[in-house]
Amino acid sequence: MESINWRALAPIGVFFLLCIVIAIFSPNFLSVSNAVRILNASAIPVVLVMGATFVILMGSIDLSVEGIVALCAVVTASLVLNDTFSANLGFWAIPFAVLAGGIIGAANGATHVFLKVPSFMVTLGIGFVCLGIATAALGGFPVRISDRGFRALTLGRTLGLPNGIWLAAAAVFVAYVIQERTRLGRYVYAIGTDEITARQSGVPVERTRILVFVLAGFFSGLAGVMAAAQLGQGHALIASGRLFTTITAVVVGGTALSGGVGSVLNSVVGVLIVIVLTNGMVLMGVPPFVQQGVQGFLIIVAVTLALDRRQLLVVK
Amino acid sequence: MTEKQKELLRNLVPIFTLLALVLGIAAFEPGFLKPANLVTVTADTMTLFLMASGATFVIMLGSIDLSIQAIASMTSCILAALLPMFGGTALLIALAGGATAGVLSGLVVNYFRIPSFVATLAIGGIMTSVAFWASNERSIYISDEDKSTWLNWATGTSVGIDHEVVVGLVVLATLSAILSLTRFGRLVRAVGSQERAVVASGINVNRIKFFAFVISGLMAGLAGIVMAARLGSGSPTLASEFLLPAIACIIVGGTAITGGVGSIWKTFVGALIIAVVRIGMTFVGITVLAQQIVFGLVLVIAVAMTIDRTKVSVVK
Amino acid sequence: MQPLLELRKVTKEFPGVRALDSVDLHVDRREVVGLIGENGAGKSTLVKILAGIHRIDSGSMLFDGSPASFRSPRDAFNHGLTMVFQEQSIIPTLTVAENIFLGREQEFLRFGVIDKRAMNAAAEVELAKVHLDCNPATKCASLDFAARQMVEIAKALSLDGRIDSDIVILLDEPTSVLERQEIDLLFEIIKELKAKASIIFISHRLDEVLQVSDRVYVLRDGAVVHETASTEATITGLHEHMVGRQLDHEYYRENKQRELFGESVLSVRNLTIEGEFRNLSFDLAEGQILGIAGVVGSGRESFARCLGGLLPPSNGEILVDGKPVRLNQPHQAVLAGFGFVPSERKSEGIVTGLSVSENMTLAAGDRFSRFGFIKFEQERTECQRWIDRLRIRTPSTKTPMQSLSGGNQQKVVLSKWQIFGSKVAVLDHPTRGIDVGAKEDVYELIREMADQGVAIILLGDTLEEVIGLSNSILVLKDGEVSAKFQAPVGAKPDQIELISKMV
Amino acid sequence: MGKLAHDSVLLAAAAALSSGIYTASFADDMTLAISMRSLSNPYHATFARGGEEFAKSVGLPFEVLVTEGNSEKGLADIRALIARTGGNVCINVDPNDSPDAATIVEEAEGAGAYVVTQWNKPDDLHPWDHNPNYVAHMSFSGVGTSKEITNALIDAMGGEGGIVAIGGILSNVPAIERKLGMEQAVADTDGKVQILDFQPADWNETKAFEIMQAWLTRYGDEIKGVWAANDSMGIGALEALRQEGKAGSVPVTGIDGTEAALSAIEAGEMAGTVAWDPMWTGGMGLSLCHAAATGAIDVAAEPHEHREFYGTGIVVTPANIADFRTRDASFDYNDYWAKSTGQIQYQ
Repeated sequence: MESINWRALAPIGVFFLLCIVIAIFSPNFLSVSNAVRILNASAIPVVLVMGATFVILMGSIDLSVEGIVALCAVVTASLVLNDTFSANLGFWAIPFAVLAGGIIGAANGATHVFLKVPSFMVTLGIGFVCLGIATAALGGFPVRISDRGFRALTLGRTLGLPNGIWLAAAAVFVAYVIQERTRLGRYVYAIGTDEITARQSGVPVERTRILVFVLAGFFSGLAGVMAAAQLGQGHALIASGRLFTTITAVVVGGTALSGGVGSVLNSVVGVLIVIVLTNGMVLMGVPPFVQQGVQGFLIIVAVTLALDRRQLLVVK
Repeated sequence: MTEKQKELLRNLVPIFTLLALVLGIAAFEPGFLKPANLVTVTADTMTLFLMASGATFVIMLGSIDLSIQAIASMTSCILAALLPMFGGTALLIALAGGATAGVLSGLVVNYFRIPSFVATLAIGGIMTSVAFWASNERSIYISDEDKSTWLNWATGTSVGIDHEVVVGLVVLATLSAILSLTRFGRLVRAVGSQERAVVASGINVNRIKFFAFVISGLMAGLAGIVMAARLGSGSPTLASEFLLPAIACIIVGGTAITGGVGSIWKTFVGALIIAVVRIGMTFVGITVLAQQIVFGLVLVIAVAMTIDRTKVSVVK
Repeated sequence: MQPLLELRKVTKEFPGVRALDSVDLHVDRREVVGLIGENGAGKSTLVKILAGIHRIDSGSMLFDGSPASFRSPRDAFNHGLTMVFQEQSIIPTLTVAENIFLGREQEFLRFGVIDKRAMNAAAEVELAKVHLDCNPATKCASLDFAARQMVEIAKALSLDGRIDSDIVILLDEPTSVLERQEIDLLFEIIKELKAKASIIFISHRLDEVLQVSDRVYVLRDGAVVHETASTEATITGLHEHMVGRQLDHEYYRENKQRELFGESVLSVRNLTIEGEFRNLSFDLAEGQILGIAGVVGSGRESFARCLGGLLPPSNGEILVDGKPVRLNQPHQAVLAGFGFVPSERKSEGIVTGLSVSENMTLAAGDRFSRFGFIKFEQERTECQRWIDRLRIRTPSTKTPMQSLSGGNQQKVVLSKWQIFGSKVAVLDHPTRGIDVGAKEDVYELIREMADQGVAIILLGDTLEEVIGLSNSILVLKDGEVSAKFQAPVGAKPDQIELISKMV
Repeated sequence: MGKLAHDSVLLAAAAALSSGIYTASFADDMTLAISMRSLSNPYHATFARGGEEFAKSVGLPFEVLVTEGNSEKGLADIRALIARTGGNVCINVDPNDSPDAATIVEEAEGAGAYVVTQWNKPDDLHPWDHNPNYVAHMSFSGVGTSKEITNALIDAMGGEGGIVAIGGILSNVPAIERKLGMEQAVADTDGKVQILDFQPADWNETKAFEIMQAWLTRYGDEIKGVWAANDSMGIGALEALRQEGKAGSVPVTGIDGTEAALSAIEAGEMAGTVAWDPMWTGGMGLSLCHAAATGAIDVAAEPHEHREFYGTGIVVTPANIADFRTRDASFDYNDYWAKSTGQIQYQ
């Protein structure tokens, strides 16, 4: 058997360390109800990092997260019982919204691969397009969901935990199986590590790249559905601020932006670190105007501790 | 056609793209071509260019600087807060503030070996806190008197040319000289294309990276000062929404996001392309609901045209 | 009998170059064919055509009697042509089993999910063929270079038994990173394979080619200039066909070997890196060439990297000109007078994005700049002088580095330290993967450097090379010096003696 | 050359795309325009709609400019518009940040365009110093209305207990004023109401949601009321409460009068909001501007209270929501100051 790589567990160590520090300042932190709240707040980011991790493992980046989430939230809100359009698909809205995410992902991937444009620019541009469509479709007004049943998707509880957490857990399971047990997952590592060699070995590089963006689109679409259910509406700004949180979480979890190194499980830990950090900021009563500074400082500390930099010959 | 001519032509593609866009807009609205308007458009572009000019060095290293927006906002606050007390010295203090932020990014990247993406994101957070602190959490006005005494170099007009343009051209010339005529510039390019070989040649790569981040911080600081001068105030959110456009204009100009290939004049042209598209949309009268969509699409199309794929084997 | 693979009048042109000129070549069933030629002779173009990376302009390719044109390495593989590339094509972040079956996971899919157990079991079978004893679930990153090469070969062999037709295995420079024992093992494997496959063997090492091949083709300037049965060929004969002229002087330039040295430059005292090597001590004088011999894992690579400043020593002392120096960073090593030529030329030796002259003056930049501004004219003149002197084949000083051949790239790397004026040159496999003609130029250059008083530490590509070039030889075994040999001209130690101290 | 052909196809595609959404401008007509942060929030979307309604009523071409939160972009767009129309334009601007107003006025004066500003301007910049191009400045009393809504919150809480407060972007002027009003109202209770904590959520729903969650951990049942500096953040906090089954039991107030907030008030989940009247500010701002430009009014002759004035912010609570829904929101474009509530006061 392979020996356990302790270094790989460092992000978990950082997470617990952070929890201990916050708990010292604020004993309430360690309550069960707060744990549930943290998991609940992590649900959407976790779903988002599932897609983002695959993209980053491939050495690419997806900046269209906010655009896709917003557009899919709008699609979701428009297809269930709402105050603007006369649709009432109930839960059947979910496949449509997720599919919409997948289609935008396909647009990302196809543009990236066929026009040979760096993913950074493609996804930035497509992200703008998505936000633009979300704004234009509604003229700036939100679509509000009046379907109580649909909102149970995140508001309801199963076995004592909010459904959003279960959804996120399911997303992690699917992502993990894809990563470990499918060709797509293995090809992502191969391409992220050495694309030229992967191509020579017969890895269908173009198809894999497109599929990964589609997959990321699906996850962003699901996150859009969850955001719409959680806030009871869909509008263009619903995802603002999600992009950098997502990427930070992926990197804090120990996945290298250069590709090839990392895992979706690492990213889950990364999300927890980032969310606990925000949560802890309020719990510890850090003055608002220094919060961003403290957060920046702590992220540097967390990454310093968590990242296995011996694997990286160069740091970019 | 010889290789040399092809190379030259490839280099000129960003300029052709810019010309095509300008002519395209002029076809709808001939007034766009009035010299006064062209000068205004150029002047309006300069703050974006200044932000992007320094960051070009960092991107050529294959790294990225996400702190420039926060740095620019911070220096605007420092300038506005100190101008009444220290007069011209405030300019130097503000610039030093920008450079210090660059120093911090450089140190964090070099000594903690954290990817620049996260390091600069975190440093940006810290700079935002500094901006809040320096400005006492509000916008600070710059009096007309201070403005005309100390900031005329940035906002005045001489022989019909806005000073912003002059500042931009001076920066363009200086940074171009640094990039193409000095050893440092060459090493920036070298680190971006094959860092390990540069290390093995006994070059202190950390020093190169350090100075690249300092230049980036310094130029972001200068951009903040010019912005403050133009808007007559400093504010912790003054440069909001500038980050992604700044990076976009570096890449639209044809600099490779993977490093090693690029130049300052390309960033200059890239900034003009971004500005012409944005302002052009208003000029042509594209409805605001469609502007974001058009902007996103044009961004992708522009990059598809301008990037030089011959020097990059793998597009990520 | 019909040959398994046949090329008829194959021609391939690139802008300005005729890379292959009407090449006729055939490989019979169960035959090992050697293919040799200098870099630029057309070997790599030929390999790329077989691999389906390039298309032929005219002529034809027949596989098993029917016309074939492969679209990609994958396509070639599916038809029964598999290859081991010169550049390693192992993905370090994947496991051994995943690497072996990369791109061919189909047979292990159960409902779209990979059955890892089945895949690992199948990998065990392939690993057994190359006698590599390792867990197929290990990440390749944790394997050493030679083991990875074996995985690479196992990957190629996995075609055997998976398709109906006979197969051709193309081995492109498979031995350049292997040590003697592993090479012997590889030859054993080739013998076993011959029972069921045809093999094309490409190598710079002519002795090896003769040892394993039944027949040898010599390529020069894109054409087959010689074809012979191995039993009828000699190394010198093949060599002459390759370079197209008589070998007029001795290969290792032993006639130029110095026997008298200048002042002592380098003293190493009890140098240690934990887990790599221990208590290394020796002295080196101006103009002296010290060869370091040892198998992989003996610590000699780490020792070389240590002198290059890339691996900080944990203990001991290094003195240059009698003064102690610190080697914790490469730039410290360079300032102390060391010039390190790494074995991984493509990733550590050259900067691909820069031009020839920019690479040449990379280390000595201070001399070619004033207040940080580059003195372009002076740089160009100096570089042109070195280009002429070292016969570097390049259109100009501004040519991008990546468009040079391996041998010429290596000359540029060596000139970098000459221009800088290093006192001690640390050469880690300076002739790895470069062709015979270029090798001779490199040997010539090493002798010249010694003449100018540069002290040289040499980790040779072959034992023969180390013996031929060095004044004295240090043999490392398990991180410690197991023997020291003097190697003056006419009294060189022989390989057997050295090997007995190495293992 | 293949590359160029490829490029021209792309260009053609871009051109074809843009031609479809090109809105023709009329050669000699005066252009009416609105400039604001973005179309993606209901307040500004309604503001723009107000402007559009007025433009329709006078039959003039109308345009919307957005800053996307970026002052430089906002200015550049306004300059482009002024350049294109040769100054024959009326702009109703909600500047991205207060200092921008000075630059905008300067630009307008230089080109003979007419400007009305909303919300943000430096305290020492006055329309009467820039006759006739700087027509007026319209605003709402941030401190005053905030005080009123806070009092509504305190009433809903039963007059005592701890509140948590969610603010906008720290340095933003309305955010500062609203926070000040809230603090004054709390101070007036003589300690019966305490501010447990104040956190900025940058006008962002999701941030407010996460902050509210943390507060529930930190303060739990001590929280008797939630004050938010706008409705989006109020809704974010409300959703965090809903997650815990506390929606409706802890009163929440917002500001802006968005439909989401109004419905929440009707559902008994929010205790109040302040309805600005963006239809009015959008339409009346342009009407005033147009009147000055066409000479229907002589701005120089108008008193100061007609040049800098507050509009009416209606505090909507469960008690008056029914009336608010059925009120007559129409107004006469020529009765410029009917809804004014007095000259702007500086602290």
